[in-house]
Amino acid sequence: MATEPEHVLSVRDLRTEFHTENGIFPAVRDVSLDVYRGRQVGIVGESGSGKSALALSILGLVRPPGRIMSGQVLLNGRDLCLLKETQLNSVRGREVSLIFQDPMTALDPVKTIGKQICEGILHHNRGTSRREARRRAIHLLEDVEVPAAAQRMNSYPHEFSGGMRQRVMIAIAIANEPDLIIADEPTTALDVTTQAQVLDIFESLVRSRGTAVILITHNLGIVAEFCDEVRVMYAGRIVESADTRTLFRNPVHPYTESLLRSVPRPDQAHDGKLFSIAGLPPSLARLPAGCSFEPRCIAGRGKPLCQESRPKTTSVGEVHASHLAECHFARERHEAQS
Amino acid sequence: MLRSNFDLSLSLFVLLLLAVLALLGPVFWPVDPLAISLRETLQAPSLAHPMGTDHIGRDIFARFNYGAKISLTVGIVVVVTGAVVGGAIGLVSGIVGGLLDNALMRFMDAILAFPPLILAMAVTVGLGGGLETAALGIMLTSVPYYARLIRSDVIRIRRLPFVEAAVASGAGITRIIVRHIIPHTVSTLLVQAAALFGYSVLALAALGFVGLGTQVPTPEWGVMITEGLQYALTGQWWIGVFPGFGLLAAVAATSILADKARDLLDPRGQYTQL
Amino acid sequence: MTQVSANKRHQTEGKACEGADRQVLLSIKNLVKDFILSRQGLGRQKQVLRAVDNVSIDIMSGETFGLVGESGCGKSTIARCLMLLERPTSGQVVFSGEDILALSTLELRRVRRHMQMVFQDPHASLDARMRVHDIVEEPLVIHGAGNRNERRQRVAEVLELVGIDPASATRKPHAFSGGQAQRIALARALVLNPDLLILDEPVSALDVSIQAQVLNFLQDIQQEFLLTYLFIVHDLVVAEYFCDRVAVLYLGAVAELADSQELFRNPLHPYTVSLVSAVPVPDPERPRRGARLVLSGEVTPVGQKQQGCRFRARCPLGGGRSRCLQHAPDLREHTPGHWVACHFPGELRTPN
Amino acid sequence: MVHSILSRLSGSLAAIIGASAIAFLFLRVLPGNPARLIVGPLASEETLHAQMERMGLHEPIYVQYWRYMRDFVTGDWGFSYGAGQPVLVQFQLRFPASIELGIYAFIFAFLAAVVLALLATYRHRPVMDATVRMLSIFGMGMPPFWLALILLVVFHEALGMFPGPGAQLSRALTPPPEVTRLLTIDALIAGELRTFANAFQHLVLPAIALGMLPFGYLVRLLRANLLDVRNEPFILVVRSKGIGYWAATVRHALPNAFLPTLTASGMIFAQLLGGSVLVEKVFNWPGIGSLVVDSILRKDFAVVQAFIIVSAVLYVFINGLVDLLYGIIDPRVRG
Repeated sequence: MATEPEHVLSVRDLRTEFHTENGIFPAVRDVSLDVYRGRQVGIVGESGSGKSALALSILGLVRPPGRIMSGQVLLNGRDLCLLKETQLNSVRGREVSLIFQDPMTALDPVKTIGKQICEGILHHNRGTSRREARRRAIHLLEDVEVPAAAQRMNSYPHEFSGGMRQRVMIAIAIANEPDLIIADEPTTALDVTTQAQVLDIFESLVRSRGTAVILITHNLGIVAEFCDEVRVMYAGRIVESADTRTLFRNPVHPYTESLLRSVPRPDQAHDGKLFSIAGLPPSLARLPAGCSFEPRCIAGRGKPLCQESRPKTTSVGEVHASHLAECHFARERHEAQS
Repeated sequence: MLRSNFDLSLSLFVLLLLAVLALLGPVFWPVDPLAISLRETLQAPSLAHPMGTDHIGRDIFARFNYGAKISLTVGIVVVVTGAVVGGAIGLVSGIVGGLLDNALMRFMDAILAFPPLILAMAVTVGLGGGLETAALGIMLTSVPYYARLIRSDVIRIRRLPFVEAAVASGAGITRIIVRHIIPHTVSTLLVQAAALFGYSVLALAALGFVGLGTQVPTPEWGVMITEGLQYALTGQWWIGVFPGFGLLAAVAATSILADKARDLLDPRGQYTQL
Repeated sequence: MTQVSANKRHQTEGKACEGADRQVLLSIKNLVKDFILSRQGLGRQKQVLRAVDNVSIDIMSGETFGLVGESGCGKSTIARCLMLLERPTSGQVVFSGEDILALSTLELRRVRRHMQMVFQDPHASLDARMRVHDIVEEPLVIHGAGNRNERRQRVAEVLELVGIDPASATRKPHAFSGGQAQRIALARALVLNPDLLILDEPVSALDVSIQAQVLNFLQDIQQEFLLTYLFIVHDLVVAEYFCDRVAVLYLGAVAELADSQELFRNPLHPYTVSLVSAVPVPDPERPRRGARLVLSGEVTPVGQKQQGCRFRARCPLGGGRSRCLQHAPDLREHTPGHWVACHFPGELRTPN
Repeated sequence: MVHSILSRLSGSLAAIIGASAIAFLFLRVLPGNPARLIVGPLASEETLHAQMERMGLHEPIYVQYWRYMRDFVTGDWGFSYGAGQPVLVQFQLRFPASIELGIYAFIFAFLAAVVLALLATYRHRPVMDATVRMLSIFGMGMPPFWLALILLVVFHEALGMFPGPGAQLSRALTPPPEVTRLLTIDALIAGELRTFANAFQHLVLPAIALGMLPFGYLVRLLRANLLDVRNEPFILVVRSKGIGYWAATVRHALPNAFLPTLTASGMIFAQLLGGSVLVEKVFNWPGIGSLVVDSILRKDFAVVQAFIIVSAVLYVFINGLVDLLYGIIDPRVRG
């Protein structure tokens, strides 16, 4: 299972299930995903599509009753699923780190900002003095443009605004210059202008360091502006993957197309209706036998093929496997577009 | 799921068993708990005396059943009156607010400034001892717990969006209280009541133990343990041990019940997603 | 009972509005809301936070009026003041010609029939212990409308209208998804045939596809029942798509107010300009974000009244000019129908 | 800061005054006449009245309360006719034994609760978790005096592992010189390890009996808090930095889980105080608790009254201390 050297992350057939009293919920269903060095990959999908479970699975932080059932998570060529907890602890934070959704609850309320940044630095750099760690932490705070960084080191999270807290989160994530950062809805809780500030800072930091990013979001606008590539998730599967331009211009999977059309756009005509997807996402415990999107699909609803068999991943890209979609009609739909 | 139901049914069974012993004990075990029999002193448990006899030959099983009746009755009475009085104070305090709220809560604070058992002792000493006074003392110490909890619950619920939604659609204060606030405090009240049932039963036994609750020869569990104390070290353990098991079973069962009630009464609990 | 009340338009005073024969349904006049923050500890001075500062807005019957702004700008407080969930510090709220702040409780109940509110979090705004049927019926009971049978019929009708199977109305709200729950909340708001719906972020908690369903539905019923909407939203794209007119709030005051197309295509206030430019657009073909105008700092409510323009500390124009320092700009009509509170309107342009 | 301390102090003072007034009232509405208790049932009406006069019982109740509190503050806690000693002297004699027992009981409750709560929440182990929850329910449901009896029957009577009731120290040993008046500490100070071990042995059973209720309460609270905190995103973030489970738990989860527990420490103190009355009696421990029980039985209410007031003062004091501590530990409250 050698991976090409340019892969930072290569997820193979990863399956994560939650075994609860109410049944088994396969939150991530045999997902494969490649992230190349220095690239920004967006994962979009609605709530419950398995985005966050995928992120935690990659870090090996799924908690019971959740469990990784099968598959590989190759980070820099090493399968994280095979590592012991202690080995994982030297990978987490140094090779891959996490930026969490809600800046209100993502920082320990009773520890100072400085301590929380230094913790990761000291953990991964044995022999670093506290003074040195502190100096580096101040630098990091300056990097994320926290004003008066040195004084703010002794502040507690509740003394920061949402935007400032999210900057601290970024500082923690980049502290050990990881190869990959997983950002789970990093700006969802922020106002538009704050979101713009934070995204700008984040983007310039990761671009200048060549850090690969998995950006999980439901906001298609952020994906369009921030990411090189996009993966669309539905009911635990990646149903379409392509580079950002292709995906937005030629969405092949009916779900992607519906999603794109259901977002109001400022430059669109005002009259008329928004496109809307009928029905609700299926419960993971009771997935349909065929394509999980079939009951809501604009192309395949009611078709026996879609009702009975699960679609395979189909390549529709001109160049090797750059544009994949999991739909029985992927080829036809792609040809109809071009 | 299975295990939680097991907990539930076990504790229900235990409480039911105690209730049966308390109510029907005299029917199927018609032995006078006060009858002295000097020929049968300090006998170990046997078929004739399932829990043995004490130093003057009284049947412990009959006394145990009588003790169950006292403990359960006092527990229920104390909990119901305490919940009604405390709940009412909390409700009024939380809804009216202002000066009345302040006065009521300061009064509750003054009662709370005592360790509960000590206050129950003080009241019982002051009012002259006996079962009724002991129950009154215990009830009094439980009132502030209900009142404060219900008050804060009422204040919290008042600010919830669904209450505001009802206000916005024109609902008057009476409707808000009756239809929206009270139903949501019931679970809090029940859970607190179950917890305080345990406290009441234990406190009554404790008062009996120090000689303030029921007076000898009434077979109250706490008094029975006191009597068993001096014989425990000479080998006649059964006198004091059985009533203790009764207390433990009653209190543990209600506290499991309270936990389960809390889970079941939370409507969100059933639909918790991943 | 089953049809929209015939005397729906019964305003006594009405202002003509730019060629349309529409009348003012709701008039907010100089609305002020102060919150008192008592600080503990040394000195213990009372701090007053002015959440809504002298806001005046006329909402025309039949239109969708949007209130946009970032968190803490006072948009929700305005809604809560209108529904009297908060008592305004001063000002007037005139609904159908009556100042509702001056009404008695009984008269207020009569007026409330005609204005209803929908909240952000659908599940939180529905009583989890009540059955859906009882939730939707409650406003009818409160206002003594119809007998039991008529009420049941009406509830079924409204539930059907919002797309909830009336047969499932015996269930409790948590058996429904977020989108469905918001429809139930809408059914409760619609059951009395109101004239005005105050929608406080009704789609923010919903996923994109569900959001589209709810927005479409809101559009349908607006036409069918001649509803007026006050739509509170932080998502500018939704505001632009959905609203006829929009007011941008900044720290409790209106910064700019205009037709929605005019406001977003030709923003005059520097705050609006930067707000609009900060919105990520789902189109990678659009020129990259070099042109974005990123504001520095964050919205920080100020306790005491500061002199000059409230936006000047974050203003991309600098805000250092003497006029900005000394006088708070009034809301003035710059071009017909386009109001702006800036000393130098239009000086800052949308990039690209 | 100064302001808030002052306001807290005044609040505490008000609570103490309120509590002592309630205690005084209850003990004075008592049907029996305290003067009659002193002069005895056979004394004449005249003697009785003279005694009442001497005790100030003809005065209005608030004057009596004022006088009692004034005497109390100046160190005159009344006279125990049962023991033939001033109440204050008795308290001074018996207080250290109670405090020592209370400290050990608390240490037992706290350590056991922390360890078991950590075990119960480590990984996903339903059996361990259920066991701990059962222990907690039993801890809270057991009458302390009954547990004391069971412990004596099993560990003293049957197994002979620990000494029986009636003493703090074997008679063969001489007590160490008094410094802190806490036996184990004084033994350590004097360097007498054998005395320490013996005194400690005497403490084990009563400390467990007394600590069981607070233990049950604490472990339940800690377990629930740990589960709550563990679900907080910040723990995930800490783990994502590479910090291991135990380091994350000890450094981040525990301090946060302790915060709500701190508020309950007033309750725990109350349990220790109430429990000591019951447990000391069983072990015949020479502390305040057993004195109070004996005084109740002798209707020697001067002692009971003093005990109640001292309890209330201590309780209020502890609660105030906890408030202060909370402000120091939780930066959000500091404001």
